[in-house]
Amino acid sequence: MRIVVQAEPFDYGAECARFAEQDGGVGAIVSFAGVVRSTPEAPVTLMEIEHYPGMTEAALSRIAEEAVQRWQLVDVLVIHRHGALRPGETIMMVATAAAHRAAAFEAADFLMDYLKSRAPFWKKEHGPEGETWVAAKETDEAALDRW
Amino acid sequence: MRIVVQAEPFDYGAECARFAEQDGGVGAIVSFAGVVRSTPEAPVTLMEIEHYPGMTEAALSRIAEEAVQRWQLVDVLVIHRHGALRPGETIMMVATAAAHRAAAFEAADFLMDYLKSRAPFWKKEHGPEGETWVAAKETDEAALDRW
Amino acid sequence: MKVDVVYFAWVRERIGLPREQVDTAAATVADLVTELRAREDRYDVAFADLTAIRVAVDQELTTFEASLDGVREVAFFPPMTGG
Amino acid sequence: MKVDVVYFAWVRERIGLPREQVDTAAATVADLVTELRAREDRYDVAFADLTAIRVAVDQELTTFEASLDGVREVAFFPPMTGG
Repeated sequence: MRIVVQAEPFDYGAECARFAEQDGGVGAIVSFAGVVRSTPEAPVTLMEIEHYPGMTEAALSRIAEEAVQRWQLVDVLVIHRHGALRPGETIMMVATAAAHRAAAFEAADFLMDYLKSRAPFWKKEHGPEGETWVAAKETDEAALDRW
Repeated sequence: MRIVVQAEPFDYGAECARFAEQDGGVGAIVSFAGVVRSTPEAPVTLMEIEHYPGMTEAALSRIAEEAVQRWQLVDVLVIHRHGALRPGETIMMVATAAAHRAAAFEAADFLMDYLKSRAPFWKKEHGPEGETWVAAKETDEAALDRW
Repeated sequence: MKVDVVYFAWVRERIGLPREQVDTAAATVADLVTELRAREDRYDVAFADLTAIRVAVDQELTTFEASLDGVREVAFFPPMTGG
Repeated sequence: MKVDVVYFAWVRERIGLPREQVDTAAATVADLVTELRAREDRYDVAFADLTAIRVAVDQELTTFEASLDGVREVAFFPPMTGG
Protein backbone atom coordinates (compact mmCIF):
# COMPACT_ATOMS: atom_id res chain seq x y z
CA MET A 1 0.00 0.00 0.00
CA ARG A 2 1.38 3.38 -0.98
CA ILE A 3 -0.24 6.76 -0.30
CA VAL A 4 1.40 9.85 -1.75
CA VAL A 5 0.32 13.47 -1.43
CA GLN A 6 2.58 15.85 -3.30
CA ALA A 7 2.71 19.09 -5.23
CA GLU A 8 5.04 17.73 -7.90
CA PRO A 9 3.76 16.08 -11.07
CA PHE A 10 4.03 12.30 -11.18
CA ASP A 11 4.62 9.98 -14.10
CA TYR A 12 1.34 8.12 -14.60
CA GLY A 13 2.77 5.55 -17.03
CA ALA A 14 5.73 4.80 -14.78
CA GLU A 15 3.42 4.45 -11.77
CA CYS A 16 1.15 2.08 -13.70
CA ALA A 17 4.17 0.03 -14.78
CA ARG A 18 5.57 -0.15 -11.26
CA PHE A 19 2.20 -1.00 -9.73
CA ALA A 20 1.66 -3.79 -12.25
CA GLU A 21 4.72 -5.63 -10.94
CA GLN A 22 2.87 -7.76 -8.44
CA ASP A 23 3.34 -11.28 -7.18
CA GLY A 24 1.64 -14.42 -8.51
CA GLY A 25 -1.69 -13.95 -6.74
CA VAL A 26 -2.68 -10.90 -8.76
CA GLY A 27 -4.89 -11.46 -11.79
CA ALA A 28 -6.49 -8.03 -12.14
CA ILE A 29 -5.26 -4.47 -11.96
CA VAL A 30 -7.47 -1.41 -12.26
CA SER A 31 -6.20 2.13 -12.36
CA PHE A 32 -7.97 5.44 -12.49
CA ALA A 33 -6.51 8.83 -13.32
CA GLY A 34 -8.23 12.17 -12.84
CA VAL A 35 -7.13 14.88 -15.25
CA VAL A 36 -7.69 18.67 -15.29
CA ARG A 37 -10.36 19.28 -17.94
CA SER A 38 -10.74 22.36 -20.06
CA THR A 39 -13.31 22.64 -22.82
CA PRO A 40 -14.46 25.54 -25.00
CA GLU A 41 -17.72 25.64 -23.00
CA ALA A 42 -15.95 25.58 -19.64
CA PRO A 43 -12.40 26.80 -20.16
CA VAL A 44 -9.99 26.32 -17.28
CA THR A 45 -6.60 28.00 -17.32
CA LEU A 46 -5.44 26.72 -13.94
CA MET A 47 -6.69 24.44 -11.21
CA GLU A 48 -5.58 25.06 -7.66
CA ILE A 49 -5.86 22.23 -5.21
CA GLU A 50 -5.78 22.95 -1.50
CA HIS A 51 -5.55 20.24 1.12
CA TYR A 52 -5.25 19.70 4.86
CA PRO A 53 -1.75 18.40 5.53
CA GLY A 54 -1.77 15.60 8.05
CA MET A 55 -5.47 14.90 7.84
CA THR A 56 -5.19 14.21 4.10
CA GLU A 57 -2.70 11.39 4.49
CA ALA A 58 -4.62 9.93 7.44
CA ALA A 59 -7.94 10.02 5.57
CA LEU A 60 -6.46 8.45 2.43
CA SER A 61 -4.76 5.73 4.45
CA ARG A 62 -7.97 4.91 6.26
CA ILE A 63 -9.95 4.69 3.00
CA ALA A 64 -7.26 2.55 1.39
CA GLU A 65 -7.10 0.22 4.41
CA GLU A 66 -10.83 -0.27 4.27
CA ALA A 67 -10.66 -1.13 0.56
CA VAL A 68 -7.87 -3.65 1.21
CA GLN A 69 -9.95 -5.35 3.91
CA ARG A 70 -13.25 -5.41 2.06
CA TRP A 71 -11.95 -6.60 -1.29
CA GLN A 72 -8.90 -8.52 -0.12
CA LEU A 73 -6.68 -6.38 -2.27
CA VAL A 74 -3.11 -7.49 -2.75
CA ASP A 75 -2.04 -3.88 -3.22
CA VAL A 76 -3.39 -0.37 -3.49
CA LEU A 77 -1.86 2.91 -4.61
CA VAL A 78 -3.18 6.45 -4.16
CA ILE A 79 -1.34 9.52 -5.46
CA HIS A 80 -2.96 12.94 -5.17
CA ARG A 81 -1.41 16.25 -6.09
CA HIS A 82 -2.03 19.66 -4.57
CA GLY A 83 -1.01 23.12 -5.70
CA ALA A 84 -1.42 24.62 -9.16
CA LEU A 85 -2.17 22.37 -12.13
CA ARG A 86 -2.69 23.15 -15.81
CA PRO A 87 -5.30 21.53 -18.09
CA GLY A 88 -4.24 18.06 -19.15
CA GLU A 89 -2.19 17.48 -16.02
CA THR A 90 -2.96 14.41 -13.95
CA ILE A 91 -4.53 15.40 -10.64
CA MET A 92 -4.47 12.02 -9.00
CA MET A 93 -4.57 8.30 -9.51
CA VAL A 94 -5.68 5.22 -7.67
CA ALA A 95 -4.75 1.66 -8.54
CA THR A 96 -5.93 -1.64 -7.12
CA ALA A 97 -4.52 -5.15 -7.49
CA ALA A 98 -6.62 -8.20 -6.71
CA ALA A 99 -6.95 -11.86 -7.59
CA HIS A 100 -10.02 -11.19 -9.71
CA ARG A 101 -11.53 -8.47 -11.81
CA ALA A 102 -14.70 -7.66 -9.86
CA ALA A 103 -12.76 -6.92 -6.67
CA ALA A 104 -10.25 -4.69 -8.44
CA PHE A 105 -13.00 -2.69 -10.19
CA GLU A 106 -15.26 -2.33 -7.17
CA ALA A 107 -12.43 -1.36 -4.87
CA ALA A 108 -11.20 1.33 -7.29
CA ASP A 109 -14.72 2.71 -7.61
CA PHE A 110 -15.12 2.67 -3.81
CA LEU A 111 -11.77 4.42 -3.31
CA MET A 112 -12.80 7.17 -5.69
CA ASP A 113 -16.21 7.66 -4.08
CA TYR A 114 -14.70 7.95 -0.62
CA LEU A 115 -11.69 9.96 -1.66
CA LYS A 116 -14.01 12.48 -3.32
CA SER A 117 -16.15 13.08 -0.25
CA ARG A 118 -13.92 12.17 2.70
CA ALA A 119 -10.39 13.25 1.83
CA PRO A 120 -9.76 16.94 2.56
CA PHE A 121 -9.03 18.37 -0.87
CA TRP A 122 -10.64 21.43 -2.41
CA LYS A 123 -10.40 22.46 -6.03
CA LYS A 124 -10.52 25.97 -7.36
CA GLU A 125 -10.80 26.58 -11.08
CA HIS A 126 -9.37 29.67 -12.74
CA GLY A 127 -10.81 30.68 -16.10
CA PRO A 128 -11.19 33.74 -18.29
CA GLU A 129 -14.14 34.87 -16.17
CA GLY A 130 -12.46 34.57 -12.81
CA GLU A 131 -12.03 31.86 -10.23
CA THR A 132 -14.53 29.56 -8.56
CA TRP A 133 -14.37 26.87 -5.94
CA VAL A 134 -15.63 23.62 -7.40
CA ALA A 135 -18.89 22.74 -5.63
CA ALA A 136 -19.40 19.26 -4.26
CA LYS A 137 -22.31 17.47 -5.91
CA GLU A 138 -25.14 16.00 -3.88
CA THR A 139 -24.59 12.84 -5.88
CA ASP A 140 -21.03 12.62 -4.47
CA GLU A 141 -22.35 12.19 -0.95
CA ALA A 142 -25.17 9.91 -2.13
CA ALA A 143 -22.61 7.71 -3.90
CA LEU A 144 -21.27 6.60 -0.51
CA ASP A 145 -24.54 4.81 0.20
CA ARG A 146 -23.62 2.31 -2.48
CA TRP A 147 -21.01 0.76 -0.22
CA MET B 1 -9.90 3.95 -30.79
CA ARG B 2 -7.21 1.33 -31.03
CA ILE B 3 -7.70 -2.46 -31.06
CA VAL B 4 -4.65 -4.68 -31.02
CA VAL B 5 -4.46 -8.48 -31.06
CA GLN B 6 -0.93 -9.79 -30.91
CA ALA B 7 1.28 -12.62 -29.65
CA GLU B 8 4.07 -10.28 -28.52
CA PRO B 9 4.21 -8.83 -25.03
CA PHE B 10 3.23 -5.19 -24.72
CA ASP B 11 4.47 -2.52 -22.34
CA TYR B 12 1.56 -1.81 -19.98
CA GLY B 13 3.12 1.32 -18.46
CA ALA B 14 3.99 2.77 -21.85
CA GLU B 15 0.47 2.05 -23.13
CA CYS B 16 -1.06 3.71 -20.07
CA ALA B 17 1.20 6.74 -20.57
CA ARG B 18 0.38 7.03 -24.25
CA PHE B 19 -3.35 6.56 -23.67
CA ALA B 20 -3.36 9.25 -20.98
CA GLU B 21 -2.25 11.86 -23.53
CA GLN B 22 -5.74 13.02 -24.43
CA ASP B 23 -7.19 16.36 -25.40
CA GLY B 24 -8.85 18.87 -23.06
CA GLY B 25 -12.21 17.15 -22.85
CA VAL B 26 -10.92 14.16 -20.92
CA GLY B 27 -11.23 14.26 -17.14
CA ALA B 28 -11.17 10.55 -16.34
CA ILE B 29 -9.13 7.58 -17.49
CA VAL B 30 -9.69 4.00 -16.37
CA SER B 31 -7.49 1.12 -17.30
CA PHE B 32 -7.71 -2.56 -16.57
CA ALA B 33 -5.01 -5.18 -16.98
CA GLY B 34 -5.51 -8.93 -16.80
CA VAL B 35 -2.49 -10.88 -15.61
CA VAL B 36 -1.64 -14.61 -15.63
CA ARG B 37 -2.12 -15.79 -12.04
CA SER B 38 -0.29 -18.60 -10.35
CA THR B 39 -0.74 -19.44 -6.69
CA PRO B 40 0.48 -22.31 -4.52
CA GLU B 41 -3.10 -23.68 -4.48
CA ALA B 42 -3.51 -23.37 -8.26
CA PRO B 43 -0.06 -23.30 -9.80
CA VAL B 44 0.13 -22.36 -13.46
CA THR B 45 3.35 -22.82 -15.38
CA LEU B 46 2.06 -21.58 -18.72
CA MET B 47 -1.12 -20.11 -20.14
CA GLU B 48 -1.93 -20.70 -23.79
CA ILE B 49 -4.40 -18.36 -25.43
CA GLU B 50 -6.07 -19.40 -28.65
CA HIS B 51 -8.18 -17.03 -30.71
CA TYR B 52 -10.12 -16.82 -33.97
CA PRO B 53 -8.17 -14.51 -36.27
CA GLY B 54 -10.44 -12.15 -38.13
CA MET B 55 -13.45 -12.67 -35.90
CA THR B 56 -11.47 -11.56 -32.85
CA GLU B 57 -10.64 -8.13 -34.24
CA ALA B 58 -14.19 -7.67 -35.55
CA ALA B 59 -15.76 -8.66 -32.22
CA LEU B 60 -13.44 -6.39 -30.22
CA SER B 61 -14.09 -3.46 -32.56
CA ARG B 62 -17.84 -3.93 -32.29
CA ILE B 63 -17.72 -4.05 -28.49
CA ALA B 64 -15.46 -0.98 -28.35
CA GLU B 65 -17.70 0.96 -30.74
CA GLU B 66 -20.71 0.20 -28.60
CA ALA B 67 -18.89 1.44 -25.49
CA VAL B 68 -17.89 4.66 -27.27
CA GLN B 69 -21.51 5.30 -28.27
CA ARG B 70 -23.12 4.45 -24.97
CA TRP B 71 -20.73 6.33 -22.71
CA GLN B 72 -19.58 9.02 -25.13
CA LEU B 73 -16.00 7.97 -24.70
CA VAL B 74 -13.33 10.22 -26.09
CA ASP B 75 -11.05 7.24 -26.62
CA VAL B 76 -10.82 3.51 -26.02
CA LEU B 77 -7.95 1.04 -26.20
CA VAL B 78 -8.05 -2.75 -26.23
CA ILE B 79 -4.92 -4.90 -26.40
CA HIS B 80 -5.20 -8.68 -26.13
CA ARG B 81 -2.43 -11.20 -26.48
CA HIS B 82 -2.59 -14.76 -27.76
CA GLY B 83 -0.05 -17.57 -27.69
CA ALA B 84 1.97 -18.77 -24.70
CA LEU B 85 2.21 -16.59 -21.57
CA ARG B 86 4.01 -17.12 -18.28
CA PRO B 87 2.67 -16.24 -14.81
CA GLY B 88 2.89 -12.52 -14.16
CA GLU B 89 2.64 -11.62 -17.84
CA THR B 90 -0.06 -9.18 -18.87
CA ILE B 91 -2.72 -10.96 -20.92
CA MET B 92 -4.67 -7.94 -22.01
CA MET B 93 -5.69 -4.40 -21.17
CA VAL B 94 -8.56 -2.07 -21.83
CA ALA B 95 -8.53 1.67 -21.24
CA THR B 96 -11.29 4.25 -21.48
CA ALA B 97 -11.14 8.04 -21.59
CA ALA B 98 -14.22 10.13 -20.82
CA ALA B 99 -15.20 13.54 -19.54
CA HIS B 100 -16.25 12.13 -16.19
CA ARG B 101 -15.43 9.27 -13.89
CA ALA B 102 -18.67 7.28 -13.93
CA ALA B 103 -18.61 6.91 -17.72
CA ALA B 104 -14.97 5.81 -17.78
CA PHE B 105 -15.54 3.20 -15.05
CA GLU B 106 -18.78 1.81 -16.42
CA ALA B 107 -17.48 1.61 -19.96
CA ALA B 108 -14.35 -0.27 -18.84
CA ASP B 109 -16.49 -2.69 -16.85
CA PHE B 110 -18.81 -3.16 -19.83
CA LEU B 111 -15.88 -3.75 -22.18
CA MET B 112 -14.52 -6.45 -19.90
CA ASP B 113 -17.87 -8.18 -19.50
CA TYR B 114 -18.44 -8.30 -23.24
CA LEU B 115 -14.88 -9.10 -24.15
CA LYS B 116 -14.98 -12.05 -21.77
CA SER B 117 -18.09 -13.63 -23.27
CA ARG B 118 -18.19 -12.33 -26.84
CA ALA B 119 -14.63 -12.13 -28.10
CA PRO B 120 -13.31 -15.46 -29.38
CA PHE B 121 -10.44 -16.21 -27.02
CA TRP B 122 -9.87 -19.46 -25.15
CA LYS B 123 -7.43 -20.00 -22.34
CA LYS B 124 -5.66 -23.21 -21.47
CA GLU B 125 -3.70 -23.49 -18.26
CA HIS B 126 -0.68 -25.75 -17.92
CA GLY B 127 0.32 -26.84 -14.44
CA PRO B 128 2.17 -29.62 -12.67
CA GLU B 129 -0.89 -31.88 -12.98
CA GLY B 130 -1.46 -31.37 -16.67
CA GLU B 131 -3.36 -28.93 -18.83
CA THR B 132 -6.96 -27.77 -18.67
CA TRP B 133 -9.11 -25.43 -20.71
CA VAL B 134 -10.40 -22.64 -18.51
CA ALA B 135 -14.16 -23.07 -18.19
CA ALA B 136 -16.45 -20.11 -18.75
CA LYS B 137 -18.46 -19.22 -15.66
CA GLU B 138 -22.22 -18.97 -15.73
CA THR B 139 -21.79 -15.62 -14.04
CA ASP B 140 -19.83 -14.39 -17.09
CA GLU B 141 -22.86 -14.76 -19.31
CA ALA B 142 -25.19 -13.43 -16.60
CA ALA B 143 -22.98 -10.33 -16.26
CA LEU B 144 -24.08 -9.20 -19.72
CA ASP B 145 -27.61 -8.65 -18.42
CA ARG B 146 -26.30 -5.73 -16.42
CA TRP B 147 -25.94 -3.64 -19.55
CA MET C 1 -21.98 -26.84 -51.27
CA LYS C 2 -18.47 -26.46 -49.89
CA VAL C 3 -18.11 -24.87 -46.45
CA ASP C 4 -14.99 -24.24 -44.38
CA VAL C 5 -15.51 -25.64 -40.94
CA VAL C 6 -13.18 -24.45 -38.16
CA TYR C 7 -12.75 -25.69 -34.62
CA PHE C 8 -11.22 -24.06 -31.58
CA ALA C 9 -10.03 -25.05 -28.11
CA TRP C 10 -11.22 -28.46 -26.89
CA VAL C 11 -13.55 -28.87 -29.87
CA ARG C 12 -10.47 -28.65 -32.09
CA GLU C 13 -8.58 -31.07 -29.86
CA ARG C 14 -11.39 -33.64 -29.81
CA ILE C 15 -11.93 -33.52 -33.54
CA GLY C 16 -8.20 -33.51 -34.07
CA LEU C 17 -7.89 -30.76 -36.65
CA PRO C 18 -8.32 -27.00 -36.74
CA ARG C 19 -10.03 -26.60 -40.09
CA GLU C 20 -11.46 -28.65 -42.94
CA GLN C 21 -13.54 -28.15 -46.02
CA VAL C 22 -16.85 -29.99 -45.90
CA ASP C 23 -19.05 -30.79 -48.85
CA THR C 24 -22.54 -30.64 -47.43
CA ALA C 25 -26.19 -30.34 -48.33
CA ALA C 26 -27.10 -29.21 -44.80
CA ALA C 27 -29.62 -26.38 -44.64
CA THR C 28 -28.74 -25.27 -41.11
CA VAL C 29 -25.88 -25.47 -38.65
CA ALA C 30 -27.81 -28.14 -36.75
CA ASP C 31 -28.05 -30.25 -39.92
CA LEU C 32 -24.31 -29.84 -40.45
CA VAL C 33 -23.67 -31.05 -36.91
CA THR C 34 -25.85 -34.10 -37.55
CA GLU C 35 -23.84 -34.90 -40.68
CA LEU C 36 -20.52 -34.46 -38.90
CA ARG C 37 -21.59 -36.63 -35.93
CA ALA C 38 -22.54 -39.43 -38.31
CA ARG C 39 -19.06 -39.41 -39.83
CA GLU C 40 -16.83 -40.65 -37.05
CA ASP C 41 -16.73 -41.17 -33.30
CA ARG C 42 -14.44 -38.19 -32.66
CA TYR C 43 -17.08 -35.87 -34.13
CA ASP C 44 -19.83 -37.61 -32.22
CA VAL C 45 -17.86 -37.17 -28.99
CA ALA C 46 -16.98 -33.53 -29.71
CA PHE C 47 -20.60 -32.61 -30.36
CA ALA C 48 -22.12 -34.81 -27.64
CA ASP C 49 -23.21 -31.84 -25.51
CA LEU C 50 -24.32 -28.98 -27.71
CA THR C 51 -25.10 -26.76 -24.72
CA ALA C 52 -21.31 -26.58 -24.24
CA ILE C 53 -20.68 -25.46 -27.83
CA ARG C 54 -21.03 -22.07 -29.47
CA VAL C 55 -21.22 -21.47 -33.18
CA ALA C 56 -20.20 -18.63 -35.49
CA VAL C 57 -21.24 -18.37 -39.13
CA ASP C 58 -18.99 -16.22 -41.29
CA GLN C 59 -17.39 -14.99 -38.06
CA GLU C 60 -20.62 -13.83 -36.42
CA LEU C 61 -21.94 -15.58 -33.32
CA THR C 62 -25.25 -17.27 -34.04
CA THR C 63 -27.35 -20.30 -33.09
CA PHE C 64 -27.63 -23.87 -34.32
CA GLU C 65 -30.81 -22.88 -36.16
CA ALA C 66 -28.87 -20.52 -38.46
CA SER C 67 -29.17 -21.15 -42.18
CA LEU C 68 -26.10 -22.18 -44.16
CA ASP C 69 -27.37 -20.53 -47.33
CA GLY C 70 -24.45 -18.73 -48.98
CA VAL C 71 -22.21 -19.33 -45.98
CA ARG C 72 -18.45 -19.70 -46.41
CA GLU C 73 -17.25 -20.50 -42.90
CA VAL C 74 -18.76 -22.19 -39.86
CA ALA C 75 -16.88 -22.25 -36.54
CA PHE C 76 -17.49 -24.42 -33.48
CA PHE C 77 -15.95 -23.71 -30.10
CA PRO C 78 -16.59 -23.72 -26.35
CA PRO C 79 -17.85 -20.63 -24.50
CA MET C 80 -15.20 -17.95 -24.72
CA THR C 81 -12.81 -17.21 -21.90
CA GLY C 82 -10.91 -14.09 -22.89
CA GLY C 83 -10.00 -11.13 -20.75
CA MET D 1 -8.53 26.74 26.76
CA LYS D 2 -6.41 27.44 23.68
CA VAL D 3 -7.45 25.75 20.44
CA ASP D 4 -5.90 26.00 16.98
CA VAL D 5 -8.62 26.82 14.49
CA VAL D 6 -7.88 26.22 10.80
CA TYR D 7 -9.85 27.20 7.72
CA PHE D 8 -9.76 25.90 4.17
CA ALA D 9 -10.99 26.91 0.72
CA TRP D 10 -13.68 29.60 0.69
CA VAL D 11 -14.05 29.49 4.48
CA ARG D 12 -10.37 30.51 4.69
CA GLU D 13 -10.89 33.20 2.06
CA ARG D 14 -13.93 34.70 3.78
CA ILE D 15 -12.32 34.74 7.19
CA GLY D 16 -9.11 35.99 5.64
CA LEU D 17 -6.62 33.76 7.36
CA PRO D 18 -5.68 30.08 7.30
CA ARG D 19 -5.10 29.47 10.99
CA GLU D 20 -5.36 31.16 14.34
CA GLN D 21 -5.17 30.30 18.00
CA VAL D 22 -8.42 30.93 19.83
CA ASP D 23 -8.83 31.21 23.57
CA THR D 24 -12.26 29.79 24.21
CA ALA D 25 -14.52 28.37 26.86
CA ALA D 26 -16.76 26.71 24.27
CA ALA D 27 -17.88 23.20 25.17
CA THR D 28 -18.73 22.12 21.63
CA VAL D 29 -17.87 23.03 18.06
CA ALA D 30 -21.26 24.73 17.77
CA ASP D 31 -20.44 26.92 20.78
CA LEU D 32 -17.10 27.82 19.21
CA VAL D 33 -18.88 28.84 16.01
CA THR D 34 -21.24 31.06 18.02
CA GLU D 35 -18.25 32.74 19.68
CA LEU D 36 -16.47 33.26 16.36
CA ARG D 37 -19.58 34.68 14.66
CA ALA D 38 -19.97 37.21 17.47
CA ARG D 39 -16.42 38.48 16.88
CA GLU D 40 -16.58 40.14 13.50
CA ASP D 41 -18.65 40.30 10.34
CA ARG D 42 -16.24 38.20 8.27
CA TYR D 43 -16.77 35.28 10.67
CA ASP D 44 -20.51 35.85 10.71
CA VAL D 45 -20.54 35.79 6.90
CA ALA D 46 -18.30 32.73 6.64
CA PHE D 47 -20.48 30.73 9.03
CA ALA D 48 -23.83 32.05 7.76
CA ASP D 49 -24.86 28.70 6.25
CA LEU D 50 -23.63 25.85 8.39
CA THR D 51 -25.11 23.24 6.06
CA ALA D 52 -22.35 24.27 3.64
CA ILE D 53 -19.58 23.76 6.17
CA ARG D 54 -17.88 20.60 7.41
CA VAL D 55 -15.84 20.32 10.57
CA ALA D 56 -12.91 18.20 11.67
CA VAL D 57 -11.69 17.94 15.25
CA ASP D 58 -8.09 16.86 15.66
CA GLN D 59 -8.15 15.94 11.97
CA GLU D 60 -11.18 13.65 12.19
CA LEU D 61 -14.42 14.56 10.46
CA THR D 62 -17.17 15.12 12.99
CA THR D 63 -20.30 17.17 13.62
CA PHE D 64 -21.03 20.55 15.18
CA GLU D 65 -22.19 18.75 18.32
CA ALA D 66 -18.70 17.38 18.97
CA SER D 67 -17.13 18.20 22.32
CA LEU D 68 -14.01 20.38 22.48
CA ASP D 69 -12.79 18.70 25.62
CA GLY D 70 -9.03 18.11 25.28
CA VAL D 71 -9.08 19.13 21.65
CA ARG D 72 -6.04 20.77 20.03
CA GLU D 73 -7.25 21.61 16.53
CA VAL D 74 -10.60 22.41 14.95
CA ALA D 75 -10.93 22.80 11.17
CA PHE D 76 -13.73 24.36 9.14
CA PHE D 77 -14.11 23.88 5.40
CA PRO D 78 -16.63 23.33 2.60
CA PRO D 79 -17.58 19.83 1.39
CA MET D 80 -14.52 18.20 -0.11
CA THR D 81 -13.91 18.04 -3.82
CA GLY D 82 -10.89 15.81 -4.32
CA GLY D 83 -10.39 13.16 -6.93
